Amino acid sequence: MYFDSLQAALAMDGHGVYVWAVVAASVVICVGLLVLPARSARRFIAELRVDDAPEPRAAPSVRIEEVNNASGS
Amino acid sequence: MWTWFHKLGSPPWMYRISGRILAILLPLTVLMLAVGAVWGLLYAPMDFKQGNSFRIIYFHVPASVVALAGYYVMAIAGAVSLIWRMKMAEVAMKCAAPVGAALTFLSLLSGAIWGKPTWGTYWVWDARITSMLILFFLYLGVMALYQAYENKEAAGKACAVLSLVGMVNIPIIYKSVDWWYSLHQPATIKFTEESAMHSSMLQPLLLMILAFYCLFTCALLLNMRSELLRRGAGTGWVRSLVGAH
Amino acid sequence: MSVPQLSVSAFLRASLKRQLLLAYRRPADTLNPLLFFLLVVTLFPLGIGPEPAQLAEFAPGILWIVALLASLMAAEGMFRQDYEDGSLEQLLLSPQPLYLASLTYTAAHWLVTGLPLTLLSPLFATMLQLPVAALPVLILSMLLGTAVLSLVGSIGAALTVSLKRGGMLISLIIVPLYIPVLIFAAGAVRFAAEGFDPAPQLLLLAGMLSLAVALAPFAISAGLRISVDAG
Amino acid sequence: MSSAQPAAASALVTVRELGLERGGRLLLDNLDLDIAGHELVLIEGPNGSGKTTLLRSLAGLSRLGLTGSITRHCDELLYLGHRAGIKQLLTPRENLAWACRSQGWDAGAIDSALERVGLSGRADVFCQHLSAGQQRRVNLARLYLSFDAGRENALWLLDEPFTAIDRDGVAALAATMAEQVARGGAVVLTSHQDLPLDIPLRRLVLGGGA
Repeated sequence: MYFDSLQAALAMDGHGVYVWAVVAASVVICVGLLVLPARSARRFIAELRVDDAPEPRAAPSVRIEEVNNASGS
Repeated sequence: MWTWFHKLGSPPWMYRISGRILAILLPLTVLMLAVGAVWGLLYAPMDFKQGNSFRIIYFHVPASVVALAGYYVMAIAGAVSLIWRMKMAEVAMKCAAPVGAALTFLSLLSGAIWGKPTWGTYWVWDARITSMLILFFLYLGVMALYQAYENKEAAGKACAVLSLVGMVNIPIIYKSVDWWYSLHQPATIKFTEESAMHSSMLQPLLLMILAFYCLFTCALLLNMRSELLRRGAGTGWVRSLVGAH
Repeated sequence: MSVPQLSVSAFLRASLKRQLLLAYRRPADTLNPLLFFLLVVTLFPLGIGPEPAQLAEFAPGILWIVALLASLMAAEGMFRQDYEDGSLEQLLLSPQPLYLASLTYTAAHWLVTGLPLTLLSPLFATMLQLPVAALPVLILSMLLGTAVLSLVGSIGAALTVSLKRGGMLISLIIVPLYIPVLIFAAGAVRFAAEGFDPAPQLLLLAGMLSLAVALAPFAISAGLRISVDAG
Repeated sequence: MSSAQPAAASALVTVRELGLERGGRLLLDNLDLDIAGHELVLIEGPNGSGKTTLLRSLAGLSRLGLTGSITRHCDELLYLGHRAGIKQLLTPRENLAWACRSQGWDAGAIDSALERVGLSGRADVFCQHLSAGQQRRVNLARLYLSFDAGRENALWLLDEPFTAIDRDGVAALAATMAEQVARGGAVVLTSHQDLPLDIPLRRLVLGGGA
């Protein structure tokens, strides 16, 4: 290892606070990027199982009629 | 040959395939990130000019590189969704935006923190960091436009157009910022000058860049899976999936 | 049964004339950007201090930042009127090429906002103590730069016209695209003010203009079709 | 719905397996339709059943939530929607002059078109001073300009054309439509009132999805 002790690795002769701050931020963002979508998917599936019956979508109907005389009167 | 292309468009197929890819890629990504970080932080030699603060490069550069690549991925997905009207490409574009924005934010944050020990101030109008800030605005613009439309299909099309316009502009923005930066501080060294790096410093950096690319891919696929579930709520394949869990 | 002789050029001239006629009949839209420019320019000496030397140093940047904001403010409502009264729909249904028709909107917008800003910029420049030597370059950079601002602004306007709160959003999605214009235009004026040769920046501005003229209408047309459809 | 047969010879509009979804509701599913020249089609149905959406899809204005295909082979397309599509700060003459330039109609016919919608006296008044009904009639004047241009394969898409028109206006419009259909044009319209037309008509009744 480049540093001879744990303390030296933490201190990094003065620059440690900045380096470890960046490391912490990176860990937070990387974990967030991987965990958040997975968690929202799991929560969505859980919600889905609760209201299982999908509300029936009204089936659209189209009728085409040939009418030879339009005016009803 | 075209069946996979059309299959690519069907949510259940995509959901299954992405599941299999993630099963392999996710652990690999975590491993690479861990190894690269430890290697760069603890084993790589110190930079004699900047001291240990240079180790921030192992997070700043990969985040910047992948954030920029992420915008191109988003724009190309947008183009595919506009030209071939592929739903899956639109989902990919929508899901790529937040991941890219997060990495751009990490790049900005690490750049700012790096500025303190190196330049004595948290915000330095360095060419790279300024371009990253503009890239961040481009990402936020696409995400804000997506939220603004009620009809999500229209939102997808509008964002595809905007990200394509952004893609055309990115090289112009980067070049103009470089010219602007060189105008004011011609003498100083560039932040991320990798040229003079010794191989023992460079290898962990390349590993970290690869790791961040895989991270982007995993996050994108995870985001897409969640989006596919949400969009396919009423359909059969989601029902069967829910039953199976 | 006459076959349609669609003369595109006549249609484009008629469209441009129509836009200018509308602008003429609604003068506020022409004056607002100019008043905004004057108003904001007067803020800077109050904020920075009246010393000529200091003002002169910031003048190129100030002039161009305010021009950018004025153009952005004017761009927001470019299609809104036509969108609301349904004439944008009729334009989309017309057999005429939308690529060129959308350019008439942008050209009219530039003639109504960009050109007046360019012509009045020497007045604002003297208020900010800009060296007289830099005035011709200022006018040239405004001529080229405001045209690019109008084209890029039209893209933002087309994409946000159907949205209720489009105002704030258009600045977020468009200002980043304005940055290269700001850098080279303000750079050209500063070079001229300091006695250097501004030609490279002006040529780059001209390059940006030709790129924008060629590509922007594709994005504007696509944006209009999406907005009318989503409305 | 008949299976997707090839497009009829003189079809102005060919609709294949059309599906329309708006606001989360499925308005139409798998509709096949050929509209040829000499045809009058009336789209009926309760409010919100997708009449306007279908008409806008036929015009090509609406593509969101559309599955299947709509292809047009007409020389001229006229769409009169809910919004008048005229500029308030222009006079009826200026508005129609622009429409003529856009569609390639003869501008000389503007006066007769305005006269037929009963606006001959108001040709040079700013549209903002006209009533809503009068503004709709300026829009309707476009139909008469298209009729005078007399192009073959003209497709008229009219959304509630009879609203806010007086009795003899309705009669004149109905007569013009009948003649346009007789000449080989296709007219598709939505309407709540029953049509004062005694020519063969195809009625497209949109049901569900309400």
